[in-house]
Amino acid sequence: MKPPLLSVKNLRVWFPKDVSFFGKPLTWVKAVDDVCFDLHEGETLGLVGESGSGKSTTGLAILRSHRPRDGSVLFCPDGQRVHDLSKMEHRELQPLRRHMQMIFQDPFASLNPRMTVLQLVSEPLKVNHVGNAEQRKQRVRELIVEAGLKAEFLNRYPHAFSGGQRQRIVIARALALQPKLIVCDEPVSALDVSVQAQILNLMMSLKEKYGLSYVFVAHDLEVVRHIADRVAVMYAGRLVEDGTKAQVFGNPLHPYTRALLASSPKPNPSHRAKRGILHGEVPDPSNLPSGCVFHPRCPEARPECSHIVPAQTRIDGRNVRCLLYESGRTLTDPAGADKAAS
Amino acid sequence: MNAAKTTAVAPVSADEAKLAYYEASQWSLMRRRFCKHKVAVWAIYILVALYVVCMNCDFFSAYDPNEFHERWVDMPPQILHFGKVEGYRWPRFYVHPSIRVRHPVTLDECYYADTSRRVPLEFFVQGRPWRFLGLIDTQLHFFGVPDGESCFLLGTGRLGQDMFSRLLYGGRISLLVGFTAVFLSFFLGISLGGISGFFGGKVDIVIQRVAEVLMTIPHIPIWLTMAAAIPKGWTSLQTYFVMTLILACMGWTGLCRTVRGKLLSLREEDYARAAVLAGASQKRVIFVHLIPNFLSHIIATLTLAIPGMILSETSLSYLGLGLRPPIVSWGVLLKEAHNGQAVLNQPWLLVPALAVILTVLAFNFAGEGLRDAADPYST
Amino acid sequence: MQKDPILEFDNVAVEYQLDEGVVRAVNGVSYKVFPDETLAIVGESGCGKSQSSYAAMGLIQPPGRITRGHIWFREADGKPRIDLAGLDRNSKEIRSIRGGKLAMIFQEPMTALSPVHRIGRQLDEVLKLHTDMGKPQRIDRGCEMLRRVGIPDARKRYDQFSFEFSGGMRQRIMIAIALACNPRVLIADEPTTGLDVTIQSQILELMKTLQAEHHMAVVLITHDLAVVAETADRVAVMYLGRIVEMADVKTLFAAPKHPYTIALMKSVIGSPLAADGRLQTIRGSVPGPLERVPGCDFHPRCDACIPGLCDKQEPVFKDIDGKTQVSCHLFC
Amino acid sequence: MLGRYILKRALLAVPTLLLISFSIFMFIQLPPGSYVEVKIEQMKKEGTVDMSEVNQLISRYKLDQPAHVQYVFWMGGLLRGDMGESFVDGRDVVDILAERLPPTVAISVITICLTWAIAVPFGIFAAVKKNTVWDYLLTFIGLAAMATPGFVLALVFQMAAVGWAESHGATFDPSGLFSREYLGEPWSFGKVIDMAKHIWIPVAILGVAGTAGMIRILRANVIDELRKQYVLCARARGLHPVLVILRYPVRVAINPMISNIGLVLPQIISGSLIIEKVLNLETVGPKLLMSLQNQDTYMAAGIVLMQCVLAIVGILVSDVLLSMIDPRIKFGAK
Repeated sequence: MKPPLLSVKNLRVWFPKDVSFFGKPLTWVKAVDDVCFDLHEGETLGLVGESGSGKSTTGLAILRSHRPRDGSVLFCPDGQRVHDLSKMEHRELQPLRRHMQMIFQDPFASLNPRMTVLQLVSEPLKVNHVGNAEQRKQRVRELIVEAGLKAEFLNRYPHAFSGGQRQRIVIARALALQPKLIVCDEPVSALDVSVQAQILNLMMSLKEKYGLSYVFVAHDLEVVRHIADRVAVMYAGRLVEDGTKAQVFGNPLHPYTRALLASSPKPNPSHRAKRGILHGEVPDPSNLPSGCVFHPRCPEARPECSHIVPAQTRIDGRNVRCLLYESGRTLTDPAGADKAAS
Repeated sequence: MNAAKTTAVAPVSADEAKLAYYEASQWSLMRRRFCKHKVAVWAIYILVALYVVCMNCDFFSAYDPNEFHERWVDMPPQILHFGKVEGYRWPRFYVHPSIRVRHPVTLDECYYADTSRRVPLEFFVQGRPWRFLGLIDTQLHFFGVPDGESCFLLGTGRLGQDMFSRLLYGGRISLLVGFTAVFLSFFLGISLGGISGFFGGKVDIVIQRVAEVLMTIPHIPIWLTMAAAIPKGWTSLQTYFVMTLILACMGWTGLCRTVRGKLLSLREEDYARAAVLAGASQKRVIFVHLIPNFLSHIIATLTLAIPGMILSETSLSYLGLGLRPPIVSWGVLLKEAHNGQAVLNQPWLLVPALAVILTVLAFNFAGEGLRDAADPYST
Repeated sequence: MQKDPILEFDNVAVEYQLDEGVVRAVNGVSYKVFPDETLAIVGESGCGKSQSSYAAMGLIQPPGRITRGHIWFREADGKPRIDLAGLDRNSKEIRSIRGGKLAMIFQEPMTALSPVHRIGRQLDEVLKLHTDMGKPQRIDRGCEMLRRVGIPDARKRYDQFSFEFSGGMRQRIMIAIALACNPRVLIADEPTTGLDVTIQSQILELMKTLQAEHHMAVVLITHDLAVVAETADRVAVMYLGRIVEMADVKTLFAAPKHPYTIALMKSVIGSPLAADGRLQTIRGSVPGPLERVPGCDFHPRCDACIPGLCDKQEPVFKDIDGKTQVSCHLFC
Repeated sequence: MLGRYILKRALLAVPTLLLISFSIFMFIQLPPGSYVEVKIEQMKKEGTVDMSEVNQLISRYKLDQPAHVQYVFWMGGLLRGDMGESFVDGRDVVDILAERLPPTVAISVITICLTWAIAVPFGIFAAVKKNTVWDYLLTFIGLAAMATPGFVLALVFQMAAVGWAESHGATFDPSGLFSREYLGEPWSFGKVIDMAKHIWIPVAILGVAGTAGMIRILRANVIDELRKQYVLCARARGLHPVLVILRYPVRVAINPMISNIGLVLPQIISGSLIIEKVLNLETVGPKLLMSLQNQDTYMAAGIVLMQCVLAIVGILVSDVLLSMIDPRIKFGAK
């Protein structure tokens, strides 16, 4: 069987918080802790979570903008050779970079203000020595038209563009090398609603056209519901649940997923329901609760949740990390699960 | 019809203006913002003029700065006039010759201007030899007066040196000291700050601690000790070099911190990260993405640092610790003014002070203008 | 019989005189807000939704000013109404109203509280300005407000600084400060933008509860149609400084009239009008603040544009069927 | 809590001071030549070379030993409160300092107070009136004041003072801090009055540049703070506009400046050196200059060490002050 395009196993990204006089870390911020998921070719994985859940860090760690502390990131761009990105040196990563690109959240910060559209979009081509100047220019022209901009914008600088247009430039740049994987870090959250729709449409048609795979990091559940095939929900650095879109949105298992879905507002007043309010706040990643990280806020928490760290449990082709579903427990106490689902 | 024509033309030109704006690089945007600061633009003009004149002081001065004119000691400035001069058809610049007399009551020597005679200024005249750019021997000077006549536009010193020439020669040294010292400390600051900011880690810690210690120890004693360490017998060139070195050694810490801070913040910018993720080498990230983006800030910082160096040179030389005669600098000239204890009697000796103020002020205005222009968020 | 409106905008315009030209931030806005009611003002960035509320608070800073219209405010039922637009922004009259009977909460809870003053100090300030309470009473009232907005251990928290609170907690404190003097109108400017979903729902719920207790009118300014759908009673949609459509929330979402509103609804994922696959989008982009066109502001992007009318004549904002007010030539 | 913090910092300061004092001592010895050579040179000029006097000096201060031995000797004395002797004056360094410190401190403290009193209101004024004629005027005056070298100002002030005195038929010696009759006299009421008559010149000169600089810093700080949303919030609460500015942005903007007071401490001694020299004041600065030029090791090292102590104390004071006025630091947040 063909290996998945991307397979993240037990990924840990910890940042030192307090360092001793000699630079040794004393305490850690566990931004990402033990995250596992697979992404197959042509799929979009929505990585959802609230701020501080580690979703962006996960995205950046996949592309090795952060060095993982532990775990592996297996990347297989050609369907044959598998590379473990997490262990590679920068020099070794270089040839693989053309297969994976990134789209950032802030379209204002991700474009060098001193470069023209031509220079910006041709940069990946240039640093990877693709074509000569004239060929690159031709390619950039195609790319920006593809991204919905006019070809005569080539010589303009980023300050001439609105947020949506800038995001189109970023997308054109990400596409330049025809990558297999694009990690999108909240690509539409800084944009106005009507522009959001334009960018999402563009991303969806590009995906179909080029068979791209996205890791789509977002906090907006509606956006993820719209664009993703699979959804992974993160909370305080852990992946609490992942599955297909239908599974996660239609029948959420983890209490946090349920709460998240319940509290996210829908743009439809006739569905205005009694909100399920989740009390408390996201914990400080440098001082996480013991046991299950969600237990202080969990409406279904039990005494053992405060000291047992739940393991990833596989149910019907999906994963969930909750004591409710750990071996046999679902059978012995179905009432709890039922109550939660209602 | 006229009106119709203008309305038809206006949108096109507006569009062109907009297009020009869209295709304007950050540098030209910065220039546009800078040009909005009228005072800063004038400051730049003044600075350019100052540097052009002072760097070519051989050409612009009528006399050798260290030449003694026994006949004209402590003479007040000869005022420049414009008007008709006998023997010439067109009106021109002229001065009245100064005549030395003894005051009938106090018996002090004093000068008065002989208004009956007019000495015309001649331009592009032959005079004492000098070397253009240190290469071409020439005797051409900007202006001069016929032999036997005098033209001391800013008066003379205690030994009868032409103050105008000394002002220009002093300006050459003072302006250059400021420039080279800033350049040196910029070099130190940018390399150390760059290393510190880009590599981080232990190197960063060491460099930052050194900078902090240097900033903790009071500057003036170090300054003084280093200045006192200049052996008295050194040549003027050596003294000059040590002088700039001293200024640079004390000045790099601030620049180092600025560079480091800017680098650290730029390195975290998404576009730098995007370049790395696109596969760009570190060299490319530094030279294509980081340096162009902080260069404008650095230029502004440098412009603001030069006046400090000029003031330091002036003060040190004034204390007799920096440059010493026969080198002529503004500080040296001011020291002479003070030594004479003659500020009340010969106020023209204070003209170098005005030059210092003008220069520093111009640098400050230009620097502030540059800083505002470099900041894209300023309005 | 319907009650008197508390706050009434009558053809208000706000302009900024800049070197580059005049920016019409708000261009003839009219609406009324009644007690117990939540009016949501929605629009994309730059549509003037915040500026219109700043106008009511007297917070328009020079070079901006209110150039036209009236903002009627009724301090209590039966009392004569006051024109806030006619007051100087620093005058005593407007200062006695804002923060007291007319309160506002702001977009960024992280920076809306002073970093060097205790929470209690800032709570106390508003009580001192707008009530006759003595110091001990004010402290009691302040702590009570903190408890009401769901801050545990209120007496201790009263003496803490803003950086000791999370974003959600800070927004609660802002609400406590705004509601300390029982305002008649609360203007909430993007109160949940930037907050996490779970916190957002907590804050919105809290606002609803407090509104019911105080019989306040709430003007909710937001760009998020989902928040509007969940909380508002009536909705005003703004585009380029004008209200293009106003209706009660169900009518607006079920049957929007103005082409802009329709297009907006279609581009929002999950709204009743949005398609499942590709979203419909509005062509072009919002023009810059200095680039205004004659006629209807929306006509260059409008699919239903009537040449010769929409690009010449400004539409009038009027009631079309007793439920919806629209400013569009299609309904004239 | 605070006490323990200060104690910890003070203990940390000891090795720092040792290191700094050693480097200073070495540094001062760096220039070629020594006091002995200066002395011999001087005696040659006078024509009486008395080697016994020189030898006595050498043996007394171990001048023939390497510098680090001299350093240990000096440190030993320091621990007993003996800062050594000035070679030039032949008096104890402690005595000279005791004589010169009071006027030095007086000048600095008066200057600092005056600077604050003028700069704070004007800085706020310039920030609030940003981009108006008033702001431009203040900016121009400020930049011009900062562009003028202190000694030039000193010359001009002296000229003005003498000119003024002459036009009123009086004589006035603008140099120095005291009139001739009080020189070398012990402190008395008359001497203080006399000092007050002279002190305004250095205070005014020193104050000009400092005030101008501070106005500019405060203006920039206040403008930065005025943009913050909490200012708008305070306004929305119905607070009086003047109070809005004074209570919030100014309070925040002035924090770093208050904490910088500590950093001014070392300048109390050296910041005004050049001007003090020009005005020929009986303060510490000119003494330092003279001792450095004459290789008067103990005198120079004593003064510089004092400056370093003040610098370290100043930084400590700053940190403590900042933690006292800025709650964000007090409670260990960012």
